[in-house]
Amino acid sequence: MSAKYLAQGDLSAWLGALAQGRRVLVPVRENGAVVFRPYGPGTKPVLTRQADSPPKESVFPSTERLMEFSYSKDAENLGKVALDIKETVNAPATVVFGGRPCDARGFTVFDRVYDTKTIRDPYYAERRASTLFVTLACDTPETTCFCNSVGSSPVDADGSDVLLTPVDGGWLVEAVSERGKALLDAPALKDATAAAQDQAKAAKEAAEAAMPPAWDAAPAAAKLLEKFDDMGFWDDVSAKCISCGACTYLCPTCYCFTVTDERSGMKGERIRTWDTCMSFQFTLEASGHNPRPTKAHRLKNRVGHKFSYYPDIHKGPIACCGCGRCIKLCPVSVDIREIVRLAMELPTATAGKP
Amino acid sequence: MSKELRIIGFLCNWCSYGGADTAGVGRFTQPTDLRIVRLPCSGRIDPLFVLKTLTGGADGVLVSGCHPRDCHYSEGNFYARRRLEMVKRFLPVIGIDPGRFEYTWVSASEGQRWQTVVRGFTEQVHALGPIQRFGKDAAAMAAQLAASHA
Amino acid sequence: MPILDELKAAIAKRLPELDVVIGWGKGFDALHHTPVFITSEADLDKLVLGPLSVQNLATYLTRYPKTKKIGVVVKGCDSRSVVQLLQEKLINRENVVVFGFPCEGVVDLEKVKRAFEDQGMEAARVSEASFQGDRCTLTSGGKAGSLPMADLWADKCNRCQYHDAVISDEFVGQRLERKAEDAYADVAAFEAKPLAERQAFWQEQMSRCIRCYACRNACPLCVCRDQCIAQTREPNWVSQRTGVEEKFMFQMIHASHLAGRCTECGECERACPVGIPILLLKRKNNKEILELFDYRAGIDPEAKPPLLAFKVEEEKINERGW
Amino acid sequence: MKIGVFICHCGSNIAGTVDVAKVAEMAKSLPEVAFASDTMYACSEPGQEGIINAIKEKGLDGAVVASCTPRMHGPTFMRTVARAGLNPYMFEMANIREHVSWIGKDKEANTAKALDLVRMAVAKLARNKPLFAKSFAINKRVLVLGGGVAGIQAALDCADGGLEVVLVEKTTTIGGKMAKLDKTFPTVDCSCCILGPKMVDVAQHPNITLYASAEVDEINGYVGNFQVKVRKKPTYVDWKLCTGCGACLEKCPSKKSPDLFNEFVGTTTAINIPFPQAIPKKASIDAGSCIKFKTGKCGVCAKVCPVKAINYEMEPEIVTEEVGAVIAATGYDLMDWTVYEQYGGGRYKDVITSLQYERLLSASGPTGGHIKRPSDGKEPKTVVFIQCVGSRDKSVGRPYCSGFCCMYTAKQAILTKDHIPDSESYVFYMDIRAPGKMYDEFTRRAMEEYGAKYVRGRVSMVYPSGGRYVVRGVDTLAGTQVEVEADLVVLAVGAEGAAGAAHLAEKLRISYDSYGFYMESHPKLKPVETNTAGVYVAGCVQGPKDIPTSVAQGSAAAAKVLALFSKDQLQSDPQVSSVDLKRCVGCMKCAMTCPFGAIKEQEVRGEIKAQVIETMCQGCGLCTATCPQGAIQLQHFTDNQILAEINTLLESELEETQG
Repeated sequence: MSAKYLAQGDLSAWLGALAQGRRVLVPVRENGAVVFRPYGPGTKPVLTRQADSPPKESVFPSTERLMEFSYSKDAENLGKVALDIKETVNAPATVVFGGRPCDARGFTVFDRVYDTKTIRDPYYAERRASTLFVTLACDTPETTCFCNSVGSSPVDADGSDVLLTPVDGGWLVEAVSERGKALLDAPALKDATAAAQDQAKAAKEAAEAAMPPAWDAAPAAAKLLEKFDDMGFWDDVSAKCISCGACTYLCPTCYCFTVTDERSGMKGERIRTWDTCMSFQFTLEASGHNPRPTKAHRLKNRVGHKFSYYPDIHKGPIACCGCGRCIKLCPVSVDIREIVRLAMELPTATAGKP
Repeated sequence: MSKELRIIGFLCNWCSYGGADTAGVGRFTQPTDLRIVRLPCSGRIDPLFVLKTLTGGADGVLVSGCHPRDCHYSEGNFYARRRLEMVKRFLPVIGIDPGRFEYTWVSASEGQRWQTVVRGFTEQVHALGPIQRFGKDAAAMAAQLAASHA
Repeated sequence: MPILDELKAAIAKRLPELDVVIGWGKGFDALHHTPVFITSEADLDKLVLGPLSVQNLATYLTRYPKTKKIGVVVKGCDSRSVVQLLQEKLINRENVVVFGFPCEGVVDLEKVKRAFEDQGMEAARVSEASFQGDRCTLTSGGKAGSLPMADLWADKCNRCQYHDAVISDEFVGQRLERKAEDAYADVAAFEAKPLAERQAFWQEQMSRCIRCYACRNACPLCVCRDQCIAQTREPNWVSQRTGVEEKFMFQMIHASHLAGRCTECGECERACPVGIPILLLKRKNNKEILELFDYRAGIDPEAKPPLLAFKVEEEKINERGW
Repeated sequence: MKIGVFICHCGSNIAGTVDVAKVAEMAKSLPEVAFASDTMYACSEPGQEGIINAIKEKGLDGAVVASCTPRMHGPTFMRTVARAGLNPYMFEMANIREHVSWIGKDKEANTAKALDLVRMAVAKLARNKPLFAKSFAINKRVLVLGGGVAGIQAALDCADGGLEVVLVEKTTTIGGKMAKLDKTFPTVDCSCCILGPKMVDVAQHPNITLYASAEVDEINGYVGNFQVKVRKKPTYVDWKLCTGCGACLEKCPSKKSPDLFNEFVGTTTAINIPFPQAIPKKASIDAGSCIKFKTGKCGVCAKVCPVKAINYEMEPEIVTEEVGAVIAATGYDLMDWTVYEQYGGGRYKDVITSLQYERLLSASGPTGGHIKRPSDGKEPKTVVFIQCVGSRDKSVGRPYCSGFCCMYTAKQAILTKDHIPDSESYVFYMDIRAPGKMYDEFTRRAMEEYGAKYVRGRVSMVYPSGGRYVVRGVDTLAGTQVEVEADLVVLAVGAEGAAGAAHLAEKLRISYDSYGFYMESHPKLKPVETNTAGVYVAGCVQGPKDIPTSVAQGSAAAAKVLALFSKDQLQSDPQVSSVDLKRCVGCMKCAMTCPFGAIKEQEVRGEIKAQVIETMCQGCGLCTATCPQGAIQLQHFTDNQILAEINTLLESELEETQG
């Protein structure tokens, strides 16, 4: 199937068509923040900049019910209580529209964990299967963008189903996956002219050129391991961290969760909620002992996991999509790029080590 | 009175709980909406109990303790008075009618006064009707507002 | 001598007796400053000061052991946090050296973002920014634009009554001696809306919350941090669900625990990555604290927080007659 | 956890308006409930046995009893649960009588409410933990406040029982109201003659320390360990030196001082001993009327005093006493009858109170026992007694009966005839209340033997007419208007709590009613206890009483204290606060608000943490409400327990809206 063209004036027509029988999440502005919300008539998508919250909730909700449970008593013997469990999977058909390449690519980091040959998380996998990404290629980078340093680019289609590239008066619309092709069968989309296709090609090249020079993050894997016991280094780079979870919750690749039973009376639910390794509670053990007692330990884990442990387990890919939200939205501007670079550049202190 | 509403009372053990007992002993009939949580002292009441209860769906919250200067623990109700007044004043900003929360002082001997308080507060809450809950009700309202702005 | 140089000199003078001095340095782009931690004279070069020095560095004071000797550079508003911490004995006066300066104000980066967006410029793509006199000039995506600072100051600066630090061991520059009025008009305006609309407002705003607790952790007075009751099961005030009810419960906890303590530095709201206007809740409490007790937090290190005190006869709390 | 639920019928008290069987049935479906039943009287012997058997047979871990108020039978059932082998704190009560069946008429609504209260109790109990009392030492001394007959009796009984007693009296002598009475009913024996020896006993008892002309400034501490600050008001006479010889009284030139003891009938000297039998028999100066204090000149008393006891420079003195128990016996005062404008509102000299009349009758009184009209000193021939002035009168906010007025009015009518045989007495009354041994016989004697004319009806007005007073009332039995011309009108003024009683109650941390009478722990079963452990009441401080009842209460309170002190140590209530050291951040806000100074700093591995001193903690929970981390929790009333109760109620609401 050849590429299509979407005129700016036809955007809402296409969104309207996509929203038939589906949930379509689009970036909208709310009190200054750009977040993904369900599309409805009159919704004005914000396509000029990266959304503040990535579309992570679409596939990985902040709270997800894993199962419902209820207790019932034996009328003859009240002390005898039976437990009834009902699994709950909620996977509505969804299109995430207007995310950036980094947003869609983030889920490829999830896939290696939640949907593999040996381990399949049904909650994740079913939603992943029911969710399509119509991604908007970037033209100009933001000051915090570094996708090109983590093996990607501003026009990377990895993880997306459809890629939109800005051209005169609209977008060039290209299917990336088989599932994406089905979305292109819409009256709002016209066949793309050769000129439009050329323009798009040029735009992509320009976008890649506009990025700041890439630095190679791959050597960081070994360097970070080397610095594992260099707490002086971690104390320094985490000094300004205030231990909130903004970086991890806004990260398109952070996939950690906690599981809790919330019970009221004779029934309850088991829920899975986002968790953050930046929190003291993340590794707090029931005894009161905490193997990551300080923010330095915790920041070490976040950076180490993304740039060292994950690539090590998964043979290469870095668990960072370079979207820069953790830098841009950090209340105190902790800069993961700087930490990784310092880890690679600074000598490792071994003093005190046997 | 119309259908029962959910009114939760936090009472100190020494004065107001006793006052409610005295009202019972005197057979001073009261509306049945109120459910009483017994606490040692009005000073035990974390203002968050009030906020949690109201945002959790209670239609009204009533706190009653010993009269000022008459606290079984000397000073508990003095602190409570400041904290509870602050809660009452805080409610409007989160969209809850301050009339859904009252705090007052009833001594163990004031059975009749307790009856008056319960009757008065129950009427007041009924006049306001069922509360709009955070979560479901407010979400519908928010959507409605958003639609009207669009 | 420019204020920054005076500041560097003052810090250099005190540095030998201190473990660290916390100030601001250049951030990741032209529109950001970030906290820097100065431990040697060489670090002094990193120091910057200006309308981008938004963070309240007092929040770091309680993150060190009380025995460490810490220097901290404070804006007027930040200095009130220091006073409040002293008042609550959460830091030792003799172990803290406060560097004050006349603060003209800081910008609200949200305002900067929006104002330049209206000129077709993206603040997130800034390449150059300068703040000269009463104008802010920005270059982004090859375009340059300029805006009056009056449109960009943070709200707290427009109503600031404490431009000069209320407490300082070293004060550099000339005191501004300026004082704006603050009649809590924002609170009054919000409360003029119908009740249901106010509730719906929070419902909508909080639905965006990602529960990252940046608001809490940026707050210089939220000293429980790792032990916050929003995250415990003993006691279990908030469930693990991320519904609006739970997320808003935390905001009520925050507001409630700050009643009579909040100095309105606005860090909670500034830190929020999704722009939820949560300072309003604290301002509401402060308005009532002022009315009831004629009290402002973070002014007098010797005062007692009003909710940790009482009067046998309260002048302004009326007994409700039934 | 396995919880048993027991729903009490309380005969028909609860079952009459609550479907108890239904509540028990529905309780069976509640979480953790392994047994539920209804019982006729849970507190009865078979009721308690039923609970014990269920606990043992079903292996229950805790019990909920839904019956009356926990303030009544909480301790009863805690003992029951303990007898079954459980920790007594593994118990909760749902108050479905005082808070449900007695105040609501709608059976359906009552039943729903009762079930809610049971749900709350179950939810709380599921989070209860066994608690264990600690022992602490006590100070076996007792403070008696008030030296009237009740206080005297209490002090003597305690002292005879071997306790050290501190007796504090605010006036310059003990004796109280009884010392002012001429005779007592129904025996008509001399009041001072029967009280006097007891007063002397107080003075001479080695175990009693008497502070007259003193008041309590401050009381701190708790049962077994109270610290009391006693303020000794200056008498300007050094009582250690004063022999009570009376030389100063004779020479004092200021003879127009108000005579407090004689109820302001006549005047006395500025330096004064109230009456011959006063204990302590020491002089004191009324600075308000003393010429030396007013002008700086005079000083006659200092000159005549043979032992040089006069000290015009005397300052108040604060004495601190440590005691383990307090008996409040501060008595009563007459209500301010001048609100009765229709009786002259205090403007007519010959309209007096019954207590003033006692002083006119008394041989030690200002008239030497001769009845003389205050206005002209003439002997009255017609005396009208008006009863219920400030009693049973809602129009002046005094709806209660003062109880003793009927009797003393009868006594005064009899004494009037004794003193002035040719006199006539009229008594206006509402009802005659004489329910005591020989009491009704006594009032009959007043009418039949002494010819007092009893008129059933209220007096509408009293007005002067030609040196006499017209008393206009109604005779409701005859159905006619009555007018009597009287020489003297005696008002039987009702009692109210003594001046300053409310203030003292606040210091004692006990409840009082709007008339200043103190609240007992239970009106029938704990008449001399209060809700503050270690504080007892005796006599009119709790409500109007006659002498025998006051004396009985004095003895009863003393018995309570003796019983309390029969042990060497007391058990502390384990419902105290406890700190989670892992979570405490050491901000010490808890200590800032603790009213008892029961929280101190401690250092744990280099970090400051709060520590509760368990015997000082009184269990108010203020610290728990103050701690932002919830790291200090009041045991038995933890955040989670209260939240469980709240959530249970909100859940039931939720189900309703969903169902």
